Amino acid sequence: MNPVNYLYLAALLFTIGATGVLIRRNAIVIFMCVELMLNACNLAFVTFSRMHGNLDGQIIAFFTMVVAAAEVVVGLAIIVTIFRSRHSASVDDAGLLKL
Amino acid sequence: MSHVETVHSLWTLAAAEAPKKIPGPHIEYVQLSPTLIVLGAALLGVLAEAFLPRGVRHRAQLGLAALGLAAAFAAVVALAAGGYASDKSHVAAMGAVAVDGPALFLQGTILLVALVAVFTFAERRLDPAADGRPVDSFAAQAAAVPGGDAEREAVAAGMVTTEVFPLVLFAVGGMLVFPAADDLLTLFVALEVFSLPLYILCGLARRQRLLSQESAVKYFLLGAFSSAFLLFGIALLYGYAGTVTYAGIADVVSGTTRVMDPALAGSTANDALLLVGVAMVLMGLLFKVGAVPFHMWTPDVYQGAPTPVTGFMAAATKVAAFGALLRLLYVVLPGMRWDWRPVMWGVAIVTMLVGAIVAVTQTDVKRLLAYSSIAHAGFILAGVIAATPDGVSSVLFYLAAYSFVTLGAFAVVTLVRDAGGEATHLSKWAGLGRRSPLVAAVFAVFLLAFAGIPLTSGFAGKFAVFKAAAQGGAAPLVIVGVLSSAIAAFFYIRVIVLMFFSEPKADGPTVAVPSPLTSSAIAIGVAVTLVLGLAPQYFLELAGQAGVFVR
Amino acid sequence: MSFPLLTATAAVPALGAVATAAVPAERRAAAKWLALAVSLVTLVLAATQLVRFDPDAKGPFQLTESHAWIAAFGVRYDLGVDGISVVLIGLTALLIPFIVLAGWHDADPLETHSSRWRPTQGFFALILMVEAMVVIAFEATDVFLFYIFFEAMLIPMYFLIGGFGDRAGERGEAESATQRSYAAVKFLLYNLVGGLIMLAAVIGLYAVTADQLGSGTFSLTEIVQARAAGKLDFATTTERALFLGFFFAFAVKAPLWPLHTWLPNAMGEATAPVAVLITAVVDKVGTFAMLRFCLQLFPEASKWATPVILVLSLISILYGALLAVGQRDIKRLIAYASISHFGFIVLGVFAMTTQGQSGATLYMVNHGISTAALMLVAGFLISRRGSRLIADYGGVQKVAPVLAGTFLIGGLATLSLPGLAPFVSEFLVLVGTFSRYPVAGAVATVGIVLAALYVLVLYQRTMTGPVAEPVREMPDLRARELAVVAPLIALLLFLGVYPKPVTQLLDPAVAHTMSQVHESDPQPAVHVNDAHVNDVEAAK
Amino acid sequence: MENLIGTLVLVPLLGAGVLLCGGRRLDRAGHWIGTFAAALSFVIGVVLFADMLGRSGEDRELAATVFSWVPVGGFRADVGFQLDQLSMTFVLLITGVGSLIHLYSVGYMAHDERRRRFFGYLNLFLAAMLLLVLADNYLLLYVGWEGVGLASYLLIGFWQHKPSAATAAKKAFLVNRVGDMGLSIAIMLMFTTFGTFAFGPVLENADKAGEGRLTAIGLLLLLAACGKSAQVPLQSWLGDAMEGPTPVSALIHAATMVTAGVYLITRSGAIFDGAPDAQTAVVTVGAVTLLFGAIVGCAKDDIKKALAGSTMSQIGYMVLAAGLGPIGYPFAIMHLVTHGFFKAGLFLGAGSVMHAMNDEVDMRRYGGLRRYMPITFVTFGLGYLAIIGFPGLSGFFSKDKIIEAAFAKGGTEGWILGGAALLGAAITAYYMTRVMLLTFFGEKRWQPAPSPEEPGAEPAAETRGEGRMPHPHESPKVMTIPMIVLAAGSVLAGGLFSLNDAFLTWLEPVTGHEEGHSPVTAVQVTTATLVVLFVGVALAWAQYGRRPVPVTAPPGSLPVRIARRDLLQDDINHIVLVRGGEHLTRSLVYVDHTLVDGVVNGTAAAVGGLSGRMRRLQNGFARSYAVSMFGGAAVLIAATLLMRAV
Repeated sequence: MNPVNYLYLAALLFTIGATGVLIRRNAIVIFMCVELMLNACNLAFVTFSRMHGNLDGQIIAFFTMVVAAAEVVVGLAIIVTIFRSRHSASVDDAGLLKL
Repeated sequence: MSHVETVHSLWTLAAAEAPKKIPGPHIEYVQLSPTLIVLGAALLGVLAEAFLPRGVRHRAQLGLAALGLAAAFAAVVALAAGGYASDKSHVAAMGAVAVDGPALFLQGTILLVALVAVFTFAERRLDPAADGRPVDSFAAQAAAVPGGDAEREAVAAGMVTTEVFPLVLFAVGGMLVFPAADDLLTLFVALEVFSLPLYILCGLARRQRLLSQESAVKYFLLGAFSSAFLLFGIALLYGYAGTVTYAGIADVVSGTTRVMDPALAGSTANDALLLVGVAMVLMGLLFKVGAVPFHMWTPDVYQGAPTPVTGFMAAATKVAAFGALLRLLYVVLPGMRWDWRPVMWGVAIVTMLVGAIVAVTQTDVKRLLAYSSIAHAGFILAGVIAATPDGVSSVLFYLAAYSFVTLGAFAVVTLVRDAGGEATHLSKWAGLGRRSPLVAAVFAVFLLAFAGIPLTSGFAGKFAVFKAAAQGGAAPLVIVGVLSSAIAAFFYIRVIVLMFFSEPKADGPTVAVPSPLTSSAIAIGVAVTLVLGLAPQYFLELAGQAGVFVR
Repeated sequence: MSFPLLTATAAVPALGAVATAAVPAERRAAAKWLALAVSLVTLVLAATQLVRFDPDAKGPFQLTESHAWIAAFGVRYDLGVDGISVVLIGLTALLIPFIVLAGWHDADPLETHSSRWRPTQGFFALILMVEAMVVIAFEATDVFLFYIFFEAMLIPMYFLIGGFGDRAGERGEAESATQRSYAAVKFLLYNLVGGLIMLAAVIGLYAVTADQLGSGTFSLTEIVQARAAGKLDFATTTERALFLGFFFAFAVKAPLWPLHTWLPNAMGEATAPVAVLITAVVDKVGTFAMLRFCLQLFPEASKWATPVILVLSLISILYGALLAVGQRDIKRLIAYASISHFGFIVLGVFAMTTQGQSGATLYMVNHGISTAALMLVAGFLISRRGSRLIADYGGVQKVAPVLAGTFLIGGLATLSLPGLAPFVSEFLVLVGTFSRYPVAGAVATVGIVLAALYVLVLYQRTMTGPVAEPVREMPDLRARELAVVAPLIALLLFLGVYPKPVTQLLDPAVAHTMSQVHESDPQPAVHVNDAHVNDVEAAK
Repeated sequence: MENLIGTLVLVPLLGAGVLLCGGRRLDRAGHWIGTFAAALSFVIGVVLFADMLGRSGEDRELAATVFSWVPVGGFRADVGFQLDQLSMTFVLLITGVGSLIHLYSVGYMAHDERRRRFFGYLNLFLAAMLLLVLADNYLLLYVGWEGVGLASYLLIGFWQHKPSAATAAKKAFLVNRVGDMGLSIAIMLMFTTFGTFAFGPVLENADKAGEGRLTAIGLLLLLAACGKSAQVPLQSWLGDAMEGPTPVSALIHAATMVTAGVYLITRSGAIFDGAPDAQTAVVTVGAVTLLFGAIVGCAKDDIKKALAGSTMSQIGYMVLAAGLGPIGYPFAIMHLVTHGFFKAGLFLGAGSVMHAMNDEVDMRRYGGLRRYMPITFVTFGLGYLAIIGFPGLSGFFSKDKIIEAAFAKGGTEGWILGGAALLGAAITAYYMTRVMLLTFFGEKRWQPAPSPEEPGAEPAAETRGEGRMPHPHESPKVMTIPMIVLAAGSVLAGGLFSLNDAFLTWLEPVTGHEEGHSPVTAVQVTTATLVVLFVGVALAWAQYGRRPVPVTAPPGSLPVRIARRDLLQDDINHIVLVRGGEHLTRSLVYVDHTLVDGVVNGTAAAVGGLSGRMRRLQNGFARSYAVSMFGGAAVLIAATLLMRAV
């Protein structure tokens, strides 16, 4: 089966993720959408490495996972703090800073 | 069918004989020493957090951070003196990190900026002491709910978030690698390494914690969003070139080597992968430098974050991000200059104009400075676009000059306080010049430097980049540049008018008397501003020598 | 290495400014005396320049100093004076002491000010700072060096305008403060925009020189020589664009119609000494720079633009005069009069004749002195009554004859009455213009009628007629004030009767400029075989 | 001798300097210092005159270049003097009459606390006027030209507390400036034509210049002359100038300054000779003005204004003569001198009358004064006879010659001019007789003195009680002596000058002379003149001598009213210039504020508004920021692809 299709899938996932970021209110969900985008990238990397026949892409995918994990740590921490002080995880409620 | 065969052959190869021993990576520790020192110091800082008694932590952390940064700077100087800036410059750590003029220059700048910034982090005299203990501008316990019992207890217990020092060190570590990164993976990792600590730092303000946390959330979400784009761009470039090393991609772009795999011949032929990838990577970097239309986080985050952090971010992040941008455009993509230059033209123009215009109606000092930083990003981009060695050196000089002005300006902002902490609303600055002429005068100097008035570093830098742009054939950019400088001048002047020509308000803010830490930070800012304004020759030469990238 | 006279002339006031600013708050008087002393020392140095300057020496510039400064930008610290600049430096150094003396009490702090606010020290320090920058601008033979100080001098001027005003009479402190800062901001933005556009042109100049000479340079002499040698040659459009960039900045500074509206506000709101500083000293840099830089760097473009510029300056002359007639505010009236006079100066510069350019330069000097005299007396008048409105005065000559007399003489100088200095220069400008552009010369002559109109109307409304109630108790000029005005008037008379000392300094420089522009005076229609005309031809 | 010429100007100049800068301490002696300076310069003048007579006709001209004034390139203006017969005539007239009037003023201004300054101004005037007539180039002449303008401004407005005086002074200066504009342009034109504007080279080479340029220069000079000499159309200031103290009117606005225009034209004869059209313009102006002034003179009840009108008209005669070229120059100058005598005398007489009548100026309130102030009556009467050209008195000789010359112009032009001149003579006789009758004859029509709050009162009046009936008395000696001398002059001068054409031969080297071919003989002209003279006198007698004169002027017919309003000159000026000017300036002020300034403020406002609108985008919602980023990325990608596509 033509690996190019995996690329299309990756692009699709990425777009879904981006759209999610744009339309969802809940910070957690938005964050998950970002994760989805990162994983789309991973898929793309793996696919390309398969096409190129070198392993760089796969290595990068691992790096990406680690980074994503680190991001989760920081991100959740921040989101939780603001949830505790505001009792809501909706990013639209955080609108003090504007203009 | 071709790809099937390759796949097959790959597997069969794997099956045929046992895999050879993979040679251990060869790392030039000396040449990476600046980064390593800083990260080492950061780790020590973490340990110190764990083991030292609370009482001594602050002093210890400060010492550790300052020491680490100073040592790293010494290492940079040593490397530069050792010729790594010029003839001996090369790519270290198996093609991951470049050690060359621009890298060392920027690393030196970042380290100095960080050093000065750390002083402002450690300032403990501005806020009124909470039951007897001096406090800095960071939350006693970030996790505690603002105004909740936990917070009160934390304050009573005299907790202080000394973790900020290790965090800064980590961030600096990332920033040191960012402009030196010589493959896209390193670029991405470095980006995250310096972004994540910053996200946290933004949320640590002692006063107005809601704003602070909000800024952290916004910064984090948008940052993650942009880094996702960056990563996808990297993926596409990898797909296009089959490698992520700058040199490798550059060769493919310029067509000196061809991708072996015929399966990708099609995608190589139409450069969609390349172009989309480049665009996305550029977007990731432009987000960090705060270029329009990826700038919208800047004002909110600058305003919400603790002012010392804002100063540090505004100065250091820009330096690092522009460094990376330069390397990417000059090392990876010189071959496709005719594709990215027009695009960057557009970005530069809108950045200059939007930054200047929106700043006109700002009412908060920190937001004002945020927008001015956007406008300045535009000016620097003009230099980047020149695509000449002059362009590189002018950008380097501008970054050095600009970062110290910014640092100084935000340091001054920390001094003007009233009951609610820092009094950042402009209306409260009215008549400051009457009440405390010195502080007002110093701030005026910084504003004039921002405005690019001659005899300040701002003018030298602006002249350098515009000159490079003009010689690089971007005369229209220069025109737009001077026009937006004119608009920008208007709001800098407004602040000066406010400070000197309007009567002070009865309930106006007081100007806190800082400890030597902040004072020295401000003093350094002023000194650098004036020296680079009056006698920039030496530093221009330095930047000029540092203007050559290694490949 | 001889004594760096030019640097010293600028350095003394600069250091003096720092010292003055450093005087502690309560030692106010000391600051004043210090500033006065410094300005006098500067005057001595400027006089030394005039003495050591040799009118008939070879080469465009004298007393030159040259040091490397910012090699990366091709910028050098090059100083040098020709006849024109040495005279203007003399004017500057001459006026500053009077300005200081006239502003003696203008910056005494009000009770409302906190003790840390030290307006007096600031006021005099800023004046000296402006002097230093103006002097450097006159001396600079490096375009970039000139530009830097041309721009930088805006900042101290800005604080002088916005920070110090007349004692607010009926208008109330708050109102006048708003007006002041509006004027200051307007002044700064106008000139800053001009300066930034010039910056673009300066950069362009560098790009061109770097492109054609290998290494970019800003040295006036180098560029001129390179052009003469044909090594450097601008494309027509480039030269015109650069010329416009430069000229715009100078036209704002000069100020030329329609870029003039900042001047009335600035001069109206600032105290009289500062107003004099603006119009008599700082603005001269603009007209001087047209002569020094526009014409010498871009001769062809200058010729190309001449028609338009002539028209603009004619408009300035008539427009400024007519608006002066229509003013109700003494200082604004004088400001518009200055606009009219600057029209004459620009006209003379671009008439491209010896008489025109010598006249224009001489005009800069004379206008400086005459406006100083008129404006300072007006300032004394205003400080007595606390109002700038003409309608608030009347019959002053009855109660303060000396004040009225000096005011009248200043006014007569402003309408360029023969026997007073401005007449000579104005007539030279007119003749110079007329001999090349008769129509323009004739139209400009209408200006002298209008000048008479606004001056005499002003004098009649303020000084003559029945004594107005508010001025009934008005004291006459005090010793300090007389000490300011008397020398200026004496100078006006002297230069009106015997301008030769100045003109003979100017002549060679003007001749040099003319040769730069490749222009020569038009010859008379009839060849007069007359003895002294012949020996004049021989002299040429 | 040459050096003396300089001192001639210097003496009164120093006098002025001393008096004006001297301060109060000089108040007590000031007037004598001033008079002394004037007298001294007169003496110097006489010495020079004697010296000049000592030399033969051709080498009588003296020249002295003092120093080089404005040397710039080809432009060479010197401070140099030239004393020839023409200048000499003026020097004597100016210093002589000047000294007398100084003397007179000692008495006239006795009660004014600012007398010192008055004499300072008078000296300043003398210096400027002498500079004007002694200059050897047009630019220096211009200096004197404006100098006398300044002096006249200061003296007309001497009583500055009177708004009317201040206004009149301003008006005089402004109208003169219009003329000066002509002079300065003329000088520029000379410079471009000859490369110099010294009398010598310009006049010698005038013929080379071509008629076009000469005509232009001539007309410009005429404009200048019109301004200074109050000729139509720039005559309007002279009437108002009577606001000044009477000695000023006598010296400046009758005897000397106002004749400067005639001097200018005569001096520039060579130029006019080459430009017939310009000459036609000159004679026309002269003819029109002589009638204009005369008519105005008939209608005025204010004695000084009536005399001002006559001055205007007499100068009209001179200009007319000067316009005739060499035929007329000598007679123009001759009439100028004689007029200097009798008109000065008349004004001083008028001053003496006002002095006696509480500064009343309305002739309708005089009457029967001959018994109360005999000296004034006699001197005034002699002046009267002189001006109407009574046979044997000076006016007769000079005016008669001019009329002859006018006819001698030849052709219809000659007839017209001659006719105008004759008519003028008739009207002159009429209004002067009127003045005589109203002032010295008939019954007393005295009124109480003007009340103090009327600003028109001269300070002299303050010293005498207001509201009392005037008690006329003869003026003190310092005032009468000058009057007597001038009267003598006005009787004898003409005769002396005409003795075997002494004056003609005296001036000939400068002005040249040619006999006109008159269509009518001198005898005919003389008889005609005498006829019209008696007609004029008779008319006046019929109107004012026979029946009593109403104290308040009757409304009068339309032409009379128009004449009273100076033939509407001021109204025309007001409507055309003043109104128009006011509207122009007002609209310009508006334009400056709204348009020129508005553009700038507008752009500022526009930027502000734009900023405000763009600020709204920063709405605080993280997701909208993300949208902008996403959109930005899309644009970026699209742009990059597009760049490659094109």
